[in-house]
Amino acid sequence: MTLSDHLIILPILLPMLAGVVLTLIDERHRAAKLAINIAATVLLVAVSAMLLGRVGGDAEALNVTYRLGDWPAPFAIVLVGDRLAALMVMLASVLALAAVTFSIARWHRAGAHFHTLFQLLLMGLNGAFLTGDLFNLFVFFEILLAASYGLALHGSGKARVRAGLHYIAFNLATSALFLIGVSLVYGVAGTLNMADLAARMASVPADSRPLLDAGLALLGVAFLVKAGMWPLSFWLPTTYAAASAPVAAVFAIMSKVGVYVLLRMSGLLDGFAEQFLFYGGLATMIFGTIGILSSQELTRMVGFIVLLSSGTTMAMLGYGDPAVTAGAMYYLVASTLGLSCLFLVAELMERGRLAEADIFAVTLEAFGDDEEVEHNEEIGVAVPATMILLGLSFAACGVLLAGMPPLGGFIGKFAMLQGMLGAPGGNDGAVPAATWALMAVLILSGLATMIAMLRTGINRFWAPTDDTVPRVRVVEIAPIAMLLGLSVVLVVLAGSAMGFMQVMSDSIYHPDSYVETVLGVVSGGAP
Amino acid sequence: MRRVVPYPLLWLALFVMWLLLSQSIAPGHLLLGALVATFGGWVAAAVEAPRSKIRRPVLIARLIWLVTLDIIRSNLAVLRLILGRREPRSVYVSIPLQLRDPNGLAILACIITATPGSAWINHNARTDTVLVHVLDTDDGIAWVDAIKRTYEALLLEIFR
Amino acid sequence: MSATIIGVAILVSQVLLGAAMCTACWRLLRGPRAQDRVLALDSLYLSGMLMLLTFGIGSGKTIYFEAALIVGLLSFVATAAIAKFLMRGEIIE
Amino acid sequence: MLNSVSLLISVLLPFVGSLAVGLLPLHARGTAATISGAVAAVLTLIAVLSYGDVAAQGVLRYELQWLPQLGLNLVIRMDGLSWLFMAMISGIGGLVVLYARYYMSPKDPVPRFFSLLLAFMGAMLGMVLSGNLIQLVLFWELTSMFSFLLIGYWHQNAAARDGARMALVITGTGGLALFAGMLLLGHIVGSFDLDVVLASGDLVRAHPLYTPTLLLVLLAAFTKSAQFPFHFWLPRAMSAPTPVSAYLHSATMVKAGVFLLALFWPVLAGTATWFWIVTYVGLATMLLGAYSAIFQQDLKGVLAYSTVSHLGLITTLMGMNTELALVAAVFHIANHATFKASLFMAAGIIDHETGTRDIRRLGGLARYLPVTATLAIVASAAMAGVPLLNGFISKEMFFSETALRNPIPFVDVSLPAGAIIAGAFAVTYSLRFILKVFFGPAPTGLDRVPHEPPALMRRPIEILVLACLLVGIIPAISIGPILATAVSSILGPDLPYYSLAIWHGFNTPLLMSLVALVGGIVLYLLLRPYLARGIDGPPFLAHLAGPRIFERLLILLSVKWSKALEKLFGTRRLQPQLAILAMVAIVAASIPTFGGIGPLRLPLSGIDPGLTLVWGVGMVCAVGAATQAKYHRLVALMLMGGAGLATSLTFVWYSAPDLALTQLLVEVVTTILILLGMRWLPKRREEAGIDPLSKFSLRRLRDLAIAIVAGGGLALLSYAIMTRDAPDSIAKFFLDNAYLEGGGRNVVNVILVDFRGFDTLGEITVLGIVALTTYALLRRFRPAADSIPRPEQQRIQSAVEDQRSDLEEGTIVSEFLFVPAVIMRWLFPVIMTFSLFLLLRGHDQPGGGFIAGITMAIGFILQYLASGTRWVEDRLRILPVYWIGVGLLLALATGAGAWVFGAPFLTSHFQYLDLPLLGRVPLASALFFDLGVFILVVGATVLMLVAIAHQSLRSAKPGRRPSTPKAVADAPEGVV
Amino acid sequence: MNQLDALPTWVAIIVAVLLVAGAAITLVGTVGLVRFPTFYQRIHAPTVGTSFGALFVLVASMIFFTATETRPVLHEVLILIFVSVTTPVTLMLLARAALYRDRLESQNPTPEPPPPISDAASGENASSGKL
Amino acid sequence: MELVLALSIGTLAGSGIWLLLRPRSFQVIIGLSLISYAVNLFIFSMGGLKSAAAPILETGVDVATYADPVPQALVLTAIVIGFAMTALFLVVLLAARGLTGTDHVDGRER
Ligand code: NA
Ligand code: NA
Repeated sequence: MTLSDHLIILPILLPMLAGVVLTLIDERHRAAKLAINIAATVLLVAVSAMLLGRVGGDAEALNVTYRLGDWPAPFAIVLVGDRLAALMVMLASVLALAAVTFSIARWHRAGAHFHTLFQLLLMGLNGAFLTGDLFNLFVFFEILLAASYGLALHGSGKARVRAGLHYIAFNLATSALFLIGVSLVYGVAGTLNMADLAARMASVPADSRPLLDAGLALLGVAFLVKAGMWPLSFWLPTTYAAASAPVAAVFAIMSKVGVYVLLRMSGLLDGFAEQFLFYGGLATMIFGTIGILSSQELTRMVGFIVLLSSGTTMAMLGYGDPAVTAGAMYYLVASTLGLSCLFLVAELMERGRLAEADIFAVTLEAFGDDEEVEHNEEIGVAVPATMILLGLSFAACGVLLAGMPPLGGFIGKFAMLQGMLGAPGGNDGAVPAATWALMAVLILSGLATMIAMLRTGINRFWAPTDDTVPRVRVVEIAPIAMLLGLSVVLVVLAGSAMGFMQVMSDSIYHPDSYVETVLGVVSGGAP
Repeated sequence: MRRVVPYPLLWLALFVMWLLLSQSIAPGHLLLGALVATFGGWVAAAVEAPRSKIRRPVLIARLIWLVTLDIIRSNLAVLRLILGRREPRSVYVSIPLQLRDPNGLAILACIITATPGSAWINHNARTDTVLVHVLDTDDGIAWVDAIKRTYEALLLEIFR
Repeated sequence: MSATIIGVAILVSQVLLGAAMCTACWRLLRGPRAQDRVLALDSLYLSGMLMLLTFGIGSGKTIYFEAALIVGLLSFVATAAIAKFLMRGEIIE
Repeated sequence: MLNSVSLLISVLLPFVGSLAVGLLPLHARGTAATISGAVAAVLTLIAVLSYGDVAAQGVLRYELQWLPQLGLNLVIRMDGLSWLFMAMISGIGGLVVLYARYYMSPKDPVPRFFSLLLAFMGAMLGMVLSGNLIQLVLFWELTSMFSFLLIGYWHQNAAARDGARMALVITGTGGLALFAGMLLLGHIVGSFDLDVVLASGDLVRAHPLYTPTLLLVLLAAFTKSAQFPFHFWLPRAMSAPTPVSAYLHSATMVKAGVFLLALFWPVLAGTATWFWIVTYVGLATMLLGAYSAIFQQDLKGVLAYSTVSHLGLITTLMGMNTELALVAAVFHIANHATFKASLFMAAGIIDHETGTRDIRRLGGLARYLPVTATLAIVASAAMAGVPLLNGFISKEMFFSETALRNPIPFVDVSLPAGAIIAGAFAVTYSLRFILKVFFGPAPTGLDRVPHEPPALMRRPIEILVLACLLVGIIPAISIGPILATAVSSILGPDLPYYSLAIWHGFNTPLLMSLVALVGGIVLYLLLRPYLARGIDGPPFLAHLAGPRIFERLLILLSVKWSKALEKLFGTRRLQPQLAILAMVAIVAASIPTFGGIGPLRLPLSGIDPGLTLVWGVGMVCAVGAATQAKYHRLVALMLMGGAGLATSLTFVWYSAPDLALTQLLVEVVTTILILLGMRWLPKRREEAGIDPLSKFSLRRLRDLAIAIVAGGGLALLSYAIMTRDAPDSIAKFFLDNAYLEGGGRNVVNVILVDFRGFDTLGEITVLGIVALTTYALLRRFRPAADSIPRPEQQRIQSAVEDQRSDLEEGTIVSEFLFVPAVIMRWLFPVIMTFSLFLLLRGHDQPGGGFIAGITMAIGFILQYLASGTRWVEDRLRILPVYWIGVGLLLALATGAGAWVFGAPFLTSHFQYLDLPLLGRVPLASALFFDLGVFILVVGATVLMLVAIAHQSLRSAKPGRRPSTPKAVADAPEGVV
Repeated sequence: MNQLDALPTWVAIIVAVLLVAGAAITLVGTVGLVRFPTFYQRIHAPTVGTSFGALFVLVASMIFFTATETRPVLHEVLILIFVSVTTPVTLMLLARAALYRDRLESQNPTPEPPPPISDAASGENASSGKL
Repeated sequence: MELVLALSIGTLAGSGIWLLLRPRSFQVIIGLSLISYAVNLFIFSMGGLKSAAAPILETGVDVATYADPVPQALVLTAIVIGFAMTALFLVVLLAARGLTGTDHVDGRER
């Protein structure tokens, strides 16, 4: 086997190795640790790009499998790389690169073992995306959760610890559900391999089917918790709001892990939880919108946008329709980039702000139309370049996340809406009321996001305050620029990006080739 | 030799323990057992397990015999007490000791406590006395005398 | 014949040990003081260990031995720690 | 080809210019203005040069592939209508740039202003030149955004911020409506290409989705063009710099709405719905705007409301469903742009020269600014519809359209009446504007004496007023062909007959004009006393102030209601969240099992009395722990131990020795962990005075129900699985291959280190992560105030030691631990030996790295227990973090070692080694893996326990201030 | 249990008797835990189990496996040793802690005042008072 | 025996869930531990109950007689992860208790 045969496992092993090596380096050698973290992340981006290149070929969707321990599937653990997995791995690595670059300025010094936990979080994320085994998925979930617990608490402090307690308690309870679900699946179907499960579904005896479905339902609940579905997601905004900026920037993809698994399962097991996804996703969107509007704290608002983004994707996946899913996945990628970026921008904005300013700002707004006694100075204020950069970044994130043109949120929403409407000029009786409702919510949630972002942006950038201009370093702006640049690339190359998503969605809902690749070849790690 | 095997008796005990655990006297296990026992000695040295000079190892056998007899006796007594109607006549006794060796004291404590009917409560190093709770006796003084005569004397002989 | 004898003996001893565990559990619940409960927990572990041994005999395999050994060697760590906690309010000073 | 390039340049150039200007230094005023002017000039030139082609070919197109799968390509498309708009945008744009060059203060960082202006120009051009519906939406929203930025240009002023936000919220909302509308339109037609859509009018109007589509498009148009009831944002937008007001809020952006109506007129107009909504919204706007304009005290306020009114006029015309009305509408768009832009600029000059825009403070300016005054008076006359000016002609056309007889009586009356009244109002406010500002007494209390502005600043006004005159006097020559081209792109080549003459004879429209003129003058005279009182805002409608209602509504919706809703549908407390999780899980598992879970057979194996008794104990312990955990933590902990013991025994009973070992060991370590933690928890004593009834509160009942249902459900599920035939599972493979292929007899261990070694690798990673997290978090640990002092017991014992002369500090504890410590030290090597034994036999017998590791860790902890942290760490140099690293590295390296043999990760190798003396010794690579597990587990467990134990040391340190937030652990990583 | 039938009956009987005796003794020990009125009396109960109870069961196990596996199986000795060494540790610590707690809270149900808090053995009041 | 085991699982889970829904962090940690016992037994029960059939291979024994090793391996992983998470939760609750001064799970007394 050549190294390229091992390509698919590298996104897991590389961060693990980095994490381990980082453990062995004493905390005092901060620079060395930072260098290793960055180098490993850059390498990971390269590896992910190679993987994406390998499975993203123009022709049929390619699947790559890797049989750990050289044992035949479905008995031992198999890693499966298809477009979906490779895309998610790529997205995770990109966010990681942005976050780690951002942390250079200050955050990596805020607590012990940041770098180790960071790399191991990536290991968990990539493992969750790549594994083809349900129990192994549990293990990787736990890795990413464990690392996320550590990272959520990075920097310590009252708010973080209090949020962390809820986050951990809730997710521990969820892990129990996951375990119950997995074991029920094993107890009824006798397998842990996802592809094998898909293949065995038909042969499960009818009187055992309810038990299997109960197991899958419990698994579904666990995934919905990860994905942040209402009413299982109240912990999410609080946790994300409390997390340090680079951590939150990576966390932007955590809820998408849940979405990823839901999509994977609904592709493999026909109709897995689709009704729930639709209505739950809709409820999540509404709740996310409400939260976005009601948030006073910027980071908390971003937390609710995470919910909105994830709810939107879930509701779309509820259609189980390749066209809608393609749009939803485009939207997922774009909005995740935007969320990650916004977490970074938010931290820079909050720097040097006076405490209580948020509360004051909202009070001001509530009586905004009453204060007219103000000397109107008709000379533009020379805003420092830092604030302009921040302001532009903030605006770009807002535009992206509100789904306003011309950034990716708009394209994504357009694709989803068009997918929902079905074939142009088609039969209109086919568009059900629920779809109209979803379309309305989709558009109105964008409006609410715009209003809330507008409120925040005006308060932070335009209203005269005593706040000092934050000291921002280039390494903090660079990742923001990178993420925004990628979103722009995603818009410019919307055609090819959407083409990728469409092929991907088609193959998700026609999992035969996935199942065959996993179960078909008897031995060897090569495809 | 002392640095490699700081506690010979411990080495032996660990070696035997290894063989008992592995239920084998194959050469491989003998070798492994020796290695592990040696390692165990170092570990004990690291935590400063108290060293004692054992003068008369033969007396250990006698001690074991005495303990066994005592345990049988007191077991029967306590069983009877539990199953009977009689309320136990419990006393605290304070035993003045000449024994100072930590290992000797530890052994005495184990013997007294492991024997049903008596429990070691506290050792006072300044007055060299031990507080013991006796479950059922009509003569605490005699009980103390018995302990001092048999076990303490024997242990003093062993660890002088 | 031997099988029957052993089987009955194991059954009887397991019931007796089970009863012993129930008795210890009664004290564990009843207390009244923490020290009484620790004592009960210690007895509970001991009865459980003996139960393991009877089970090992019943199965005719020695693979359950280590579990008993672990109870014998290590379960005291927990009870000793609780005892120290009662005395000192913390277990590692 | 040339057209393609020029089309592309038309859209790209402003953006490029914007970027270039934006990067200029803040004081580069001249350069910025020059570049901007050049851009506008080039664009105007392109417009002029393209006119021939547009007039000849009708439509010029340039298409760029973008998102072809979804029918979204970039199509730059120019027809007569968009040509007209492009000419206005670039032409007036150039004039505004020139004007702004002088208007903006020298201290202003003006390149940013020009940059935004150019970007807006680009967005506007992109919008009018869109050949794709979605692209149209895209640029439409961009115009809103740049408008927002321009209104808020002086964002240090609260009015600017509020005005900007209001404008963006309203026009942005409209943009979303447009998005939805365009989606529907595209869906109906089957294409987003504008040319295709424009050709499908009949299809669209017959479609069931026509009405929603229409409503959405109208919402967009009305918000953008400030139609009632969305009109109020426009006056508020006047806090923008005056060049912006002239450009965006009179000439161009606000025309986007009516542009949209004109653009889709062939597709959407012609129905009754269209007529009723568009006409009457326009009429209402026209009346409301004109009425309000009369009573404004701010110069720009008058102009803004007048703009609203004129936009209403245009809308009304669009709504009438007649081709002539459409012609009039398009004509009035151009006319209004000319005179209103010039008026705004004049108002800006007045503001600039006098320092105020308050009509109450102004007067007699004709003496100081004669030229400007003349220009403004001419433009105002055009606004009022005075003959020989462009406003007159289009207003005549409007009057003639409203005067057409209509079979519906209401329409027949309301349209002409509305038109006349609005016309009269226009006369009134124009008259007031002229008389109050330029005539009458000189202004008082000004900071400076006003004088004429620089000639170049006045030049744009002059040009525009000249245009008003040209169009007003020789319409057929000046505007005729352009109007024809524009209108024919909407109506097709067969245009209705219309005449662009000044004199049509004495007809109804002229009569109406006269009535309006006289009425206006009379009204002005009547209102003079009222107006003299200087009250700002119109009578009767003041309390219906749009902005106020809007703000209140927005706050209500976006702050108050959303807060209430978040409280209602969300929670920040943990217990409800967990309860919801449990309930959702119950529901999720119930739905598929609602119809039954198949047969529940009678027990397969009979009741085993021993284990049954054990579980009697276990269940009692579990319930006991549940009831005791609040007030009797130690009891709960012990009861939990009882339940754990029952669990371990079950594992033994049903053939899982490894599980039993693990469970027992984990139990011990968990107990120690929790004991370590309990030192830091607050004292809790059962409150005596508690009301026993509160114990049965509704919430407790609910929780009890959840617990019972969930527990019962889990029991049922497990019972159902246990009592049915096992499926054909993957287990057989493992049993078949563990020894032959995996080299181990203990199948569970072979699964752990080989078949599913990847799980184990992950599992130990979790353990390592948790240990490191624990350590990291505890380095910042800050105990609560009430747990900083040493525990009560220690304090009392210390006090006794103090009191009694025969006791020294620490005597009690050293006596307490004396004998136990001796035994515990001897047990250390014993436990080590046992641990190594468990490690080495794991592959064939119960045991393995994890079990051995925990055993070893317990050995370490025992020493801490016996002798205290300091004592142990002085003697044993334990570096748990390194153990974690080394353990993981070893496991990883073992897994990757397979690569050397060309096999996938974690492929195991197994062979016998023939060693002298020892004979055949089995050697499996899995052993090294297990060794890695062992090392890690020791390190992780010790690290977690010791990190907590270290907190006592830290907080016991004298003189340490516990409230210092940056209290970092003193323990270097190596020691812990 | 087929291989058990190869076991000589007399061995089986010995094993059976030892097992039942060990279990019964352990049960009696725990009964003591319930029956004795004070903590200091109850502390003696578990040692019945650790000494006789464990001994009988372990010997039964040794005999049984030695007989069935036809080789000396002695490792049960380890359990016996460990139990007799570790149980006293817990009991000692516990008794001392109980003494402290009882003295502190004066909840000792016995009429005699308990010995002083630090050192029960020093002084006259602790010499050998009957309870 | 299946009935007894099922009841035990139910009781453990029920007690654990009850505690999980209580307000004190100590109650929650005990609850999580009990739930973890219940879940481990549940997973274990998925392989069915076979007494004295530990999957430790002996020559000449039919593999069908052994207990299912897969749930056992899963439980082992679950025990370890559960232990790790209990430790983590404990430390976090200690940190929260230290920073907020209360042991209420919400960090404030109501
Ligand atoms: Na005793
Ligand atoms: Na003293």
